[in-house]
Amino acid sequence: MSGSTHDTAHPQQDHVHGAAAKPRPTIEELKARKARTRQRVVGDHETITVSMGPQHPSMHGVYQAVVDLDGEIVVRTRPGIGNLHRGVEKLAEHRTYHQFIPVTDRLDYLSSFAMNHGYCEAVETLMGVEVPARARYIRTIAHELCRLSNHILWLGVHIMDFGAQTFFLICFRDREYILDLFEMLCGARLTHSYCRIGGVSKDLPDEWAHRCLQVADFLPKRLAEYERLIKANRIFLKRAVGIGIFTADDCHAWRITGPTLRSAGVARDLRKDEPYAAYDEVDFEVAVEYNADVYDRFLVRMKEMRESCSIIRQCLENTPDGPYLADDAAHVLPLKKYVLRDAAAMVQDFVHVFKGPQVPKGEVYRAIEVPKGEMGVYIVSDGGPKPQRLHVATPSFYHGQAVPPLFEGEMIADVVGIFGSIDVVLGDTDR
Amino acid sequence: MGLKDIIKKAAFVEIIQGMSVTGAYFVGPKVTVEYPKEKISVWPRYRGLHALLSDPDTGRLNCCGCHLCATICPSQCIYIETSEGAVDGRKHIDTFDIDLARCIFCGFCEEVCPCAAIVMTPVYELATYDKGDFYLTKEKLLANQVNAHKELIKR
Amino acid sequence: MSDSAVQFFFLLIKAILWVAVGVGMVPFIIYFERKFAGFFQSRVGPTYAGPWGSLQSFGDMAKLLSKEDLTPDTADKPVFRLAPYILFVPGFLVMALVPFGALGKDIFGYQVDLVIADFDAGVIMFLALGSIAVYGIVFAGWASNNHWSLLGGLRQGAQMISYELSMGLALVGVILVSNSLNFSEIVRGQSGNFWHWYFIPQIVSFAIFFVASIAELNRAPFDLAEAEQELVAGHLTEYSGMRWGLFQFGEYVNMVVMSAVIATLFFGGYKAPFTFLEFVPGFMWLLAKVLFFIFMYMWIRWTLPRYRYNQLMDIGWKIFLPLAIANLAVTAIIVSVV
Amino acid sequence: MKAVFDALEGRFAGRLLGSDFFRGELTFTVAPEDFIEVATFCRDEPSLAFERLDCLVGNHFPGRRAAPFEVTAHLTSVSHTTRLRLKVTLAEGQKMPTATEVWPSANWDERETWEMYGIEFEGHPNLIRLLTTEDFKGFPLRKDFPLRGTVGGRIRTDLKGKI
Repeated sequence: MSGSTHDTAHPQQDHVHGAAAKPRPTIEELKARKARTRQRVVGDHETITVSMGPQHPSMHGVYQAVVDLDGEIVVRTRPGIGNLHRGVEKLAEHRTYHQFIPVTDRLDYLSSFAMNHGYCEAVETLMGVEVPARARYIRTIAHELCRLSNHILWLGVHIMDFGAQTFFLICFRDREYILDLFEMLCGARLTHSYCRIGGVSKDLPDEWAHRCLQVADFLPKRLAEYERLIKANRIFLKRAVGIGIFTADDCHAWRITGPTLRSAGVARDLRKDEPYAAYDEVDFEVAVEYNADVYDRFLVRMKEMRESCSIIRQCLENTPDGPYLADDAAHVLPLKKYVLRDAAAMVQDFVHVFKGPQVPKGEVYRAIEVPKGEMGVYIVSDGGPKPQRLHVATPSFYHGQAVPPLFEGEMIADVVGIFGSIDVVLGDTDR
Repeated sequence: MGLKDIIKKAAFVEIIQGMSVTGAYFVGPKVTVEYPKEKISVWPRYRGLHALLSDPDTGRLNCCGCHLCATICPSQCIYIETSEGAVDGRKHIDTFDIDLARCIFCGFCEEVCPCAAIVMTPVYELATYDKGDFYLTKEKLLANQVNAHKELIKR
Repeated sequence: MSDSAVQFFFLLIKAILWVAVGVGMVPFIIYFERKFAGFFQSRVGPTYAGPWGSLQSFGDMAKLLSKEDLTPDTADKPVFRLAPYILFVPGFLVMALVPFGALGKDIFGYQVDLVIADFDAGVIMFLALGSIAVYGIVFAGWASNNHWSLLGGLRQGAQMISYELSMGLALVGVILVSNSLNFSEIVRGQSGNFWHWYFIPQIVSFAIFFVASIAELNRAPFDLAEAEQELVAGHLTEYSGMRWGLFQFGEYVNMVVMSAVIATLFFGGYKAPFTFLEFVPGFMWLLAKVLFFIFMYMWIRWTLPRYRYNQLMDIGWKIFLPLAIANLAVTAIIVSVV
Repeated sequence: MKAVFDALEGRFAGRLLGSDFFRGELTFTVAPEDFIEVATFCRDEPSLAFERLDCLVGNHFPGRRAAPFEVTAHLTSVSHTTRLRLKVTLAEGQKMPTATEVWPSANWDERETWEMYGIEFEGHPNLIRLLTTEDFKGFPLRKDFPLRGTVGGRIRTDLKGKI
């Protein structure tokens, strides 16, 4: 299904605007291109050192890249992180499984539902909780909305890195529609805390499905507008095509996942490869491009956004009725409406809050496809109500690490573009 | 590059296309909400400032002093002190303080509360000049119940 | 009153008026830039200061004046302080060359030239002054003693060198057609309806000149020296308060002047687009054209991303320079044959 | 999963210290000195092809006296969509060979594991603190490290020119 890629036939690429389908390069060609860039830094260089970040206006968050420049060419990069380190893993060891959910919001605060979801999937795997069908569909919808909002924000910031400031604001304008949906759904716009172990915390409100459908129908039009604005623009093409090449082998070696990996021609998408939630019940295509450069990462994300809209539409049509939280007294925090009426549920509530859920001994590693890449959650349980060890292998951590080979031999002006294209959020990096 | 492409490039086709988009925004409707003058209304589920509910008939606090909210709170921002000995056999809530500076508005307190006492209201204007204002006492929380959503009170 | 005394008196009035209009326009252009930036992004822009926020620039000015003026300890202080002035003085000097009405116009019975300096080598003067302005930015970049500023200054220097050339060569086409280096003469050559203006025979020149003027004005998509996303603020990184304000001011003055020059060279200057519209004073037409080009600059700035440094040089040397030379050759042949 | 189990059992029969299967996930325990060999085999053997190291984490079990530390590597095969967990247990002060030669992405993981647990990785190119400040004392993810408190974090002026 996935993996080896450069040999599988791929359908004629559907370019809405702009140039016709580009010829697909072989992996050797890509490597040669990358080698040409690296060639620039061979030998001795007289350099000046500048510090991009943590206060640089275009560094995404408090990332620091100390860059040695020969003229405008980057010779060496020394990345530095940790300015946003909050010790999430230590916190997890002192919180019950339920209490940790709001903390996961703060990992990647631009796609916090995805973080909730990844954590809950891992905990459910550990506990063996069966999630009801309705909850799985709601999770899928919310996750795709989250992906849309993340990618739209990414797009705005990324194009702004190239100097087009209008893009940033129009992307923010359209992200509002999705945030409004989230606000209606769970009461928060940014830190959702919507997922629960065994389902979701609230059912879809009235009218929500209708509004969500409207957004899913309306966003592709906006995407077409974005593409009219930027996709064929000669300046953007010049700035993006052939820049920041990272081949599939490099991506694996540096654990680069998500759209960046897919832009290198690897059809790896955990939604297909290790389906979770309702992804095995919806029909969607994995967006793949083959040039492994900044422009193809843009194309991959544009395609993904369209796919997300289609997934949302399918899920809204097929959402089954039924409970949205598993009926599992040992592991699930009961719903408020039952707590208020039912003595057993109230006891369950007290037990879960004061004692925590009953968890088997063991360890699980569960990875899901969050908007930025693959997020893995590793939980070691010693049978207590709190994890013995919890590690979140967030995509941005590894993306931030791969910066030196990505920047090598590129120009200082492209550094921001490349850094934007791999989509790093510092809350995700520093944890 | 064919002749067509060269002509397209020389005529700045794609740049004019892009400028037509911004040009359409120029004349089109604006999306700005001029915040202090006009305010957006939030959805009923909005997780804003907390409120403590009391019984509309008797005026008695709904809270039963079970400490569930204080225990589940991931940022440990709720402080409750209770004492026994009220006339009707219920615990008396001496203090019920929420430190907003610590609160992360996750809504867990509302979710676990077994007697529908603590709710979150759609009040979102929390900025203040004095840090002390972030420390909400029982009286302040009770006073905020007028902002609570009607359905929550009925429940 | 003797004629020369009257002419001197008029010269004073013209100089003061022209400068006053130019300078007086700048706060409003800055206001419109911000307002239009809002409109292009489907926002409303500034709304608070004055009606529709129109006094925003004056508020900014008050803020900038009251801010502390920092000079870095390691900066080359005299040069650091000098740099903003170098940027905007040439702009004012070019203003003197741009005619805003016919020569020898009859006002109160006196023959008055509606241009401050009817200078025969006006175009040369304009190019020379344009190249001086870049020193402001290069000095600022050097004197700040900051890596970002230095890179910005270097970029601006290189950019200016590569664009001055094609700009000058593009202008030669106009000079050939009009047979003069004098701005007033060039405008007179465009008499008649709008199809007599030089932007039609010299469309290639116009395109090159317009793009090069964006680069010369240091605006997006060629604002490489400032390049917020790459170089923090380029040559402006260490500037604060009103000294920074002077840079901004200089850039907008240059924008007014450059728009006036484009209008004069390619769009008939103070001439009306149709002869029957000539009852409207020439000054108004010039102003309208200037505003139109300023609007175009804004539209472009708020739409397009930025070029990379080496790509900009590529365009300057590999596309515009050959194109300008080809245009020059074609124009020369046509002019000599016809 | 079965294929992975068989391949590893076949190759390293005597040297695998143990295996575990829980919730569909396979875990092998290996000795620290064998870790690099097993990891390289997992990466290079075409039938396994674990191209990617998903994460490398440390763990601390104060209850286990002899070998309280544990380093766990999660391997992922993109082409076969399989996962494998390799586990190494270490005594206090025992060194672990670095995996940066096998997967470059192990670099920051190992730095993090070192700063959080004090597990030293032999041959690591740049084993310095990653997430905490340079003057941080102690290993914060060890179980005996308190949750609250202040360590380090003062603004450094003596590092000028060194970073």
